[in-house]
Amino acid sequence: MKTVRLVAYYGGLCICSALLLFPMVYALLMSFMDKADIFAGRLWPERWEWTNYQAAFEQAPLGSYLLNSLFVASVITIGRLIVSSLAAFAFVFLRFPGRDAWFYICIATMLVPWEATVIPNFLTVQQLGWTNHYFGLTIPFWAMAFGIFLLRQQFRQIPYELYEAARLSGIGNFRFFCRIALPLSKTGLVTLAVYSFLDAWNMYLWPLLVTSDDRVRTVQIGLKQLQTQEMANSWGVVMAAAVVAMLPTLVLLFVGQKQLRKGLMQGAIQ
Amino acid sequence: MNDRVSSPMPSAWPVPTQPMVRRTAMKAWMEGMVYLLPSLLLFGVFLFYPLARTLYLSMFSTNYQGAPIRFVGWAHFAALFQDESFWHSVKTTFFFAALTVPTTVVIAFCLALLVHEKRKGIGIFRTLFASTMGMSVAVASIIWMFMYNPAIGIMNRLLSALGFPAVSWLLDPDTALYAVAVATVWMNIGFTFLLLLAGLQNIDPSLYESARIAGLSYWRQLWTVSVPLLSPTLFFVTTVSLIQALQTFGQIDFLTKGGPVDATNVFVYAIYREAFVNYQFGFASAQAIVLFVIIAAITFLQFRFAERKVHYQ
Amino acid sequence: SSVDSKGETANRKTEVVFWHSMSGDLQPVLEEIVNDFNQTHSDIEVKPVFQGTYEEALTKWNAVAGTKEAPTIMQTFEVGTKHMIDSGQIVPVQTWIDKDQYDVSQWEKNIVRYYTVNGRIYSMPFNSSTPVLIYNKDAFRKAGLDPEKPPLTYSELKEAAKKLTKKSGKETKQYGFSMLNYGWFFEEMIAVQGGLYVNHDNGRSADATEAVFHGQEGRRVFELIRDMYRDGTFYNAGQNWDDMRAAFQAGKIAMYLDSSAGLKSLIDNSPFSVGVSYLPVPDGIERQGVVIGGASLWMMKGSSEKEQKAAWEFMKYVTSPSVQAKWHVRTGYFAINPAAYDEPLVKEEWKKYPQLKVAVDQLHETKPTAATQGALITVFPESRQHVVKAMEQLYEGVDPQEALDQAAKETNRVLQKTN
Amino acid sequence: MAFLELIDVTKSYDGKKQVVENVSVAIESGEFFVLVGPSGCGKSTLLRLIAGLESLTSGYILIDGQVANDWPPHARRLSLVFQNYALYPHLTVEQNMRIVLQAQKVPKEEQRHRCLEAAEMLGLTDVLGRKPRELSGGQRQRVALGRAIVARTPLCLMDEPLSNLDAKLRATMRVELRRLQRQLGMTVIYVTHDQTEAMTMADRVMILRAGHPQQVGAPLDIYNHPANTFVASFVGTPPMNLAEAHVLEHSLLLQNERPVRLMRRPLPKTERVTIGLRPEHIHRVALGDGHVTASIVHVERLGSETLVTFELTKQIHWTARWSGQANVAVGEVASFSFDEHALHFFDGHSKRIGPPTRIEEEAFER
Amino acid sequence: MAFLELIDVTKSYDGKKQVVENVSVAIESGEFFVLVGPSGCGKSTLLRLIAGLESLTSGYILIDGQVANDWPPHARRLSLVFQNYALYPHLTVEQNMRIVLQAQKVPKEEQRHRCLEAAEMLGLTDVLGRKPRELSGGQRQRVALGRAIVARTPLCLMDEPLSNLDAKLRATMRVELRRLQRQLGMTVIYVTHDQTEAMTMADRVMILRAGHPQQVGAPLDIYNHPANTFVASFVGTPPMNLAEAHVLEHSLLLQNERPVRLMRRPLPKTERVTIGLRPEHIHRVALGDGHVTASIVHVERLGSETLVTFELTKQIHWTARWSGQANVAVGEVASFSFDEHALHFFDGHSKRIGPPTRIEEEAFER
Ligand SMILES: Nc1ncnc2c1ncn2[C@@H]1O[C@H](COP(=O)(O)OP(=O)(O)OP(=O)(O)O)[C@@H](O)[C@H]1O
Ligand SMILES: Nc1ncnc2c1ncn2[C@@H]1O[C@H](COP(=O)(O)OP(=O)(O)OP(=O)(O)O)[C@@H](O)[C@H]1O
Ligand SMILES: [Mg+2]
Ligand SMILES: [Mg+2]
Repeated sequence: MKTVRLVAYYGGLCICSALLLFPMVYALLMSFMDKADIFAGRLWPERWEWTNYQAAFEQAPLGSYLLNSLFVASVITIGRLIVSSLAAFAFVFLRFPGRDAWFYICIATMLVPWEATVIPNFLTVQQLGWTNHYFGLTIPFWAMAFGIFLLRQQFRQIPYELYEAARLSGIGNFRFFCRIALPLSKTGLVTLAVYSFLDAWNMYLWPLLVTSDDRVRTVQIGLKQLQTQEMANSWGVVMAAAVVAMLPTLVLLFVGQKQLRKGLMQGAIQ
Repeated sequence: MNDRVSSPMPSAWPVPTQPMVRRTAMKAWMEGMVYLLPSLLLFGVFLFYPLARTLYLSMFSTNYQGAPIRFVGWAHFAALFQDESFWHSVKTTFFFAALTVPTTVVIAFCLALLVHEKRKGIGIFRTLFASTMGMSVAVASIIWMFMYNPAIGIMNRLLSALGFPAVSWLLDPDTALYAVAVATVWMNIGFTFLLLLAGLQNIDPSLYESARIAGLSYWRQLWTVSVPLLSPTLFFVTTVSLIQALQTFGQIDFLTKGGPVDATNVFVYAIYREAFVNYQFGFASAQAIVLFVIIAAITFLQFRFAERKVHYQ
Repeated sequence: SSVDSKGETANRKTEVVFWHSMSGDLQPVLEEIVNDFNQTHSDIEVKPVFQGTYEEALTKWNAVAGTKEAPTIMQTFEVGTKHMIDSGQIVPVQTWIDKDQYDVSQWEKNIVRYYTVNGRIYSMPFNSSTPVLIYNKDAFRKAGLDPEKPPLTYSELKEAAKKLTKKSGKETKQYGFSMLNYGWFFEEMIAVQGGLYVNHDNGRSADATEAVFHGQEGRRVFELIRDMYRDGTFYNAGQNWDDMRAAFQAGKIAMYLDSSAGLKSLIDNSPFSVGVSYLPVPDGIERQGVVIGGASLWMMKGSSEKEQKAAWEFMKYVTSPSVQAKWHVRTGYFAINPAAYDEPLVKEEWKKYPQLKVAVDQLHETKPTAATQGALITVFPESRQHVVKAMEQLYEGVDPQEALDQAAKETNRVLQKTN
Repeated sequence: MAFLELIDVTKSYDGKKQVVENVSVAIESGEFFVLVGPSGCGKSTLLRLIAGLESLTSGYILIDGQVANDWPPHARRLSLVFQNYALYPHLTVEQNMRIVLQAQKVPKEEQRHRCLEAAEMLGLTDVLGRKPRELSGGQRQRVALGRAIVARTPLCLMDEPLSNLDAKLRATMRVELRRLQRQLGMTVIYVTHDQTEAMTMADRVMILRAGHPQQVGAPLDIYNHPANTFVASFVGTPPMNLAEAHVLEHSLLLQNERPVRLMRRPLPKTERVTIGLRPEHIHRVALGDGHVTASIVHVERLGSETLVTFELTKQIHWTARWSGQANVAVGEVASFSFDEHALHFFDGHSKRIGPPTRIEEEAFER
Repeated sequence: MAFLELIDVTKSYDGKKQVVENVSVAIESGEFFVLVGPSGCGKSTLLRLIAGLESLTSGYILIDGQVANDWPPHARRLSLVFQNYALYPHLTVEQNMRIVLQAQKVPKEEQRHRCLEAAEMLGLTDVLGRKPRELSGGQRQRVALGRAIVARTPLCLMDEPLSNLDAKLRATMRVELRRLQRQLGMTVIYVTHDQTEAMTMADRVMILRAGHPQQVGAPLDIYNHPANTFVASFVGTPPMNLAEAHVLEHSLLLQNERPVRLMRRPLPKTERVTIGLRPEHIHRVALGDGHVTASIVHVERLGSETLVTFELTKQIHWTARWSGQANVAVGEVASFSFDEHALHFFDGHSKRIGPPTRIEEEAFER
């Protein structure tokens, strides 16, 4: 009875995982198929081919795109951590007039549909001369309402007495921020980092708009570059690129998932 | 009390005066602002300014470069409210949200319940269940597009293997929105799952133990312990998912382009098409403003009414 | 800024930034041509930059046109022609043709005609294609049809489709015919009958003010689709090119309309022999030919004289027979310079793929009328959306004329809004 | 037949360290049994084993004479009052109590009735409609108790139920808890690390140390006859004074340094012992008289009594406890006499020497 | 000149309810001053006002004779030991102490020196490299103290520093804290709600109730001469027995019900008073003798002493406290005699009647 239930339980888990993972595995399998296999609608490649990957890397500079994505996503992540943690710190530890009002203003920015702001933002970035530059790819994303919200919750976990103790001993706000608040909020910071990284990694429209130089472009553009409209697509190649584009994020997720969950547990919600 | 209270109060002592209080308040304000400055500056430049500009543009007709050329006041809005396709897209958007949000939350919640308890090897399943959040909209859409392919996609292959007639998933106005919804639910499950799992793990285990001793059945525990105590998380998750659902764009662009017969022409996609394909920036701006107001109103209402039912510890 | 490389090579080489939307298999070919050009022109450096789809590229161009961010050469799809002209940010290619006294007669007339407005050539045709009927020869054979005699009229098409449609139980294993829900095919199907899309000679003699595609020519097309769909011989392939091709290659459809550009890889990747034929016409209507589709290259006003000259050099290079031969063979797009078809490379290719020649023939046989010159309106993309919607409505059982009228009405509305 | 019987109960979480080891005890129906010991000694673990929240590593748990090792928690018909009360924060006081009854499918009318009764008993009638966060600590504690009462389970386990309350409230609740237990005839197993609670509430006490039971018995028995030095110093505040001593003919030599002359020959034959003396058995006598003369190093005046610490040797500070407000000052030298009959002796393994501790099972006053 | 002086200090968080009202007191250098009172009475608030963590609503705080109302916390040169210690959990013990000095820009060498010194003093030398979570409660407590010590601030505020420790450790730390304070000559303001701490540690105690000071004085003075019934029942465990009484010629009538015959004429002239008597002033006498005869309703045997509760009237239960293990049982009827000289009288406003409480400022033993 007990073993039956256990088998059923793990069986259920496996089925759920299989259903959820299927699209990814499907993409992975397709990336190893040749055209004939794909058009025959096969599930399993008849012959495993690396040629799609080869083709993908030949047609688009996926290598440097990957590096750019890595760099851009990292810089956005770091920027977000800094900007959000500063704001969250003020919202939690500093008392000043209008604090809560500012907080709600920040939170309200979550409601702005991003597509509505693309063109004015593009013009702004252009005026700043940040097109084709990492500045334009990263800086506009540094402030993030969700990040502020998350870190605010995280900072609220820190006993306020720690802050008071610091004030009594003459430890300044900034020192407290660097030496105490940040180290104590590692989970929150990691959570935000993982979330931001995934978010930044997946940007497409914005990098396409603000860059016209392969040297700063990101991998999602590469993905688009491998698709055509009027001509027949090489699906295997596209899938290979898709796999290349999703692999780093999946790896990051697998590594950071536990931290992420912990962080979300401590903050984010209550 | 009868201790030495008696020392006379020298009149020369500084009495805390209003200006002084104000000065300390001012200093505190300045310091707070220094910390907020980066955020506010960036929000100002990249969110509020464009929003204001959108509002401004919504009252103009524009040329193809998006520059305002003629002030039309509220004319765009008036036209909008008479535009059938606008109402259609509003309806579609809400229907889409109604399709995806509850489904995502329910499925993610079930998954979270499945792996909530610590057991051997459970960590792997937790990771697997969360993995869809690592997928970009672009990648996910490409994969689903292929799966939905009526001729060679796996969906129809499966159907025909099971002896069902083929379905033209994304091509039939009756099924397209559902098909996109399925893909969307899949994409969103990961993050929602993770949030809910975190919320579940935050519940004091002694409450479950107490329930076990009292002999509450699994379902009763679910309804009397898990759900109410998870309600803050559930509330947060639904709010965020709803906002996200109302702003759906990427998967529509990839999978259906708003078709067939506008069956998937959700709001943001309609705006996008208006602005970037048809170059009707003024009109598109008006729509964007309406969207912003709708989202803000819904969020407000949700906080106002739904949050009351939420139990915070 | 560090990655902005305009200045760096300015003193030695003239840099020509070239925005394009050639993705997938097209990109390597384009880059090869550009490379060859750069090798042979030591004083010019053409830099090809992918800018996403035509729409995305145009969106961005709209925002930067007239600034130093703008490219020198910009590739835009055919329906963007009027938009580009009206923008005032471009230099007609004619200017350089005149300056250089270049002989344009060597260019394919039927292609150049599309981009000629008020007697001036505005942009240089680059990747041009037309629709053709593609069919599965094996299926023809199996259905008892002659694979060398594809249907040329609507009734022949219907007939053949009926024979080609194979059902097993309720499910249809193979459909007779299909056509993408895409405005371009509809436009072509009208043009081949000599019908106009908009008034004022398709907007060529004056700015179009009204849509006329809902006349009898349009109705015939819609009725054809409606009838065949009703018969169960028509397959709804949606808006996605690849879905349709996949269906054809998987044997799901026996005949369909496709761009001539995709031919070669289609032939290569189909597990059966592929036939290519002209667009069918309604019975008793004289075939007028096809409108050119694809995209052309535009020269920017904001660029310096030197850059423009360099861009012109590049354009000339691209149109040379040998380059065009390569372009045609590698991509399936037409050669703008018909001399290319005499190159041995093409000759050889045609021997291998006789189907390629069919598209070229269809183009050559096209009669130069306003109908085949193609419509010229700014709101083309939006109008196409309405046509697509009308096509989709057909499958919902909406009356063809009603659907067309609706699309025309919507098109008129946007036409008026912009005038 | 005992109501609850533990036989060689052993628990290890990690398969290595045994958190509870070979605990055997029989608990009678209606008994108030207290488990006491320092933090981390395994008290909570033992309770959770009885409740069925953890599984045994080895041994048996018998309920009503039946082996209950594999029974699920609710089949054991017991209730558990958690240290943090484990109240459902989203339910009112009444709902918190009712939920137990709902699970047992008690009819609605009966539910209401039992809740009102329990609320009456606990003085919660006015707050039945409130949520836990609107209650004071004492009230929450009583709600937790209320849940146990309405369930009418014969056995109630309590894990440090008073430790979150302040000293005053704790004193009141001690009495109240005990009164209720008697009134309802419940069997209670009560965990605490506060020995005052153990002393005043228990019918019997078990003292645990690192998973091992040290002594089981009535509180006063344990106080008077501690089985070893651990128990001796754990029970009683201030703790029993201890010192290593050589037993000589008519005297003791503390730490090879300080001789203490005795009136009668001390009990043990062993030469090296640890002696123990409770603070209340040390009195002040005229200077020069008594057993020892020493200088006073610390005085605590509590009003009702005075704790005087004096230095026997550099290492050995003993404390005496005198009623009232003694007139002594730090630094003063005074003479102290010991109640010789109250001396405790422990051997080299800290085991009590002398007549074996009788475990008289006193009749429980009910 | 007092080291720290509060003059009419008043605080209201919401502008309506005054959490601290008109508190005036002068604290001398080197004094160990204890603030005691029930939960929520404003003790912490007062401490935070002194520390500068909250701003005054009205009144003055003088440090060294200077008005410090607007001084930022760190300018007041004091340290605060929090109830939960407020140790930085990610820093080692040493870093926890050093961070204070780093903020004050003390040279590295000196930092190290002071830390070692403080660690030595507190017995923390071995754990300097550990993180707070690897420490026991008592060690954490000492680290918190260490932070105050290395800062060398003349004034140290402590907010219930011992309340998270268990009873045993609390007793030890009481002594240790006081010893250190003397050794370093610190001025300490110490908040607690535990009256044992107040009694044993304080040079002077202030008893607060709902923001109002009730009495200030040496602990024993307060024990012996409580200014009102609140203080009387707050100080001492078990608390002073109280009862409303009519004062008659040679007797008292408790609650119009129970006459108590007295040997000598009671002090007050008022007719209606509240009388008070501490448990240790009630003794058992032969049945029929003594002041009252009553039945025993509850007995708590703590080993060293026995608390006996008897019923004077239905409402009035008094408790007596006897040394040793008295042989009494619940339900027994016994006679009790009162120490008449120890009777306290309070008027209708609960104010003490009798000789005004002398506030002798005892010389501090240092
Ligand atoms: N779930 C667990 N997994 C592993 N070890 C545990 C677990 N629960 C408790 N322990 C360990 O078992 C030992 C006994 O723990 P237990 O909680 O029973 O002590 P306790 O006597 O209740 O202490 P306290 O008075 O502090 O509550 C401790 O060393 C503890 O670390
Ligand atoms: N920040 C605050 N805002 C509003 N009211 C407060 C605040 N802090 C404390 N209070 C209120 O002031 C009163 C006194 O609180 P305080 O913390 O000083 O009490 P306390 O004597 O320290 O109690 P305890 O012994 O429980 O620590 C309480 O009624 C409390 O609710
Ligand atoms: Mg425990
Ligand atoms: Mg407090």
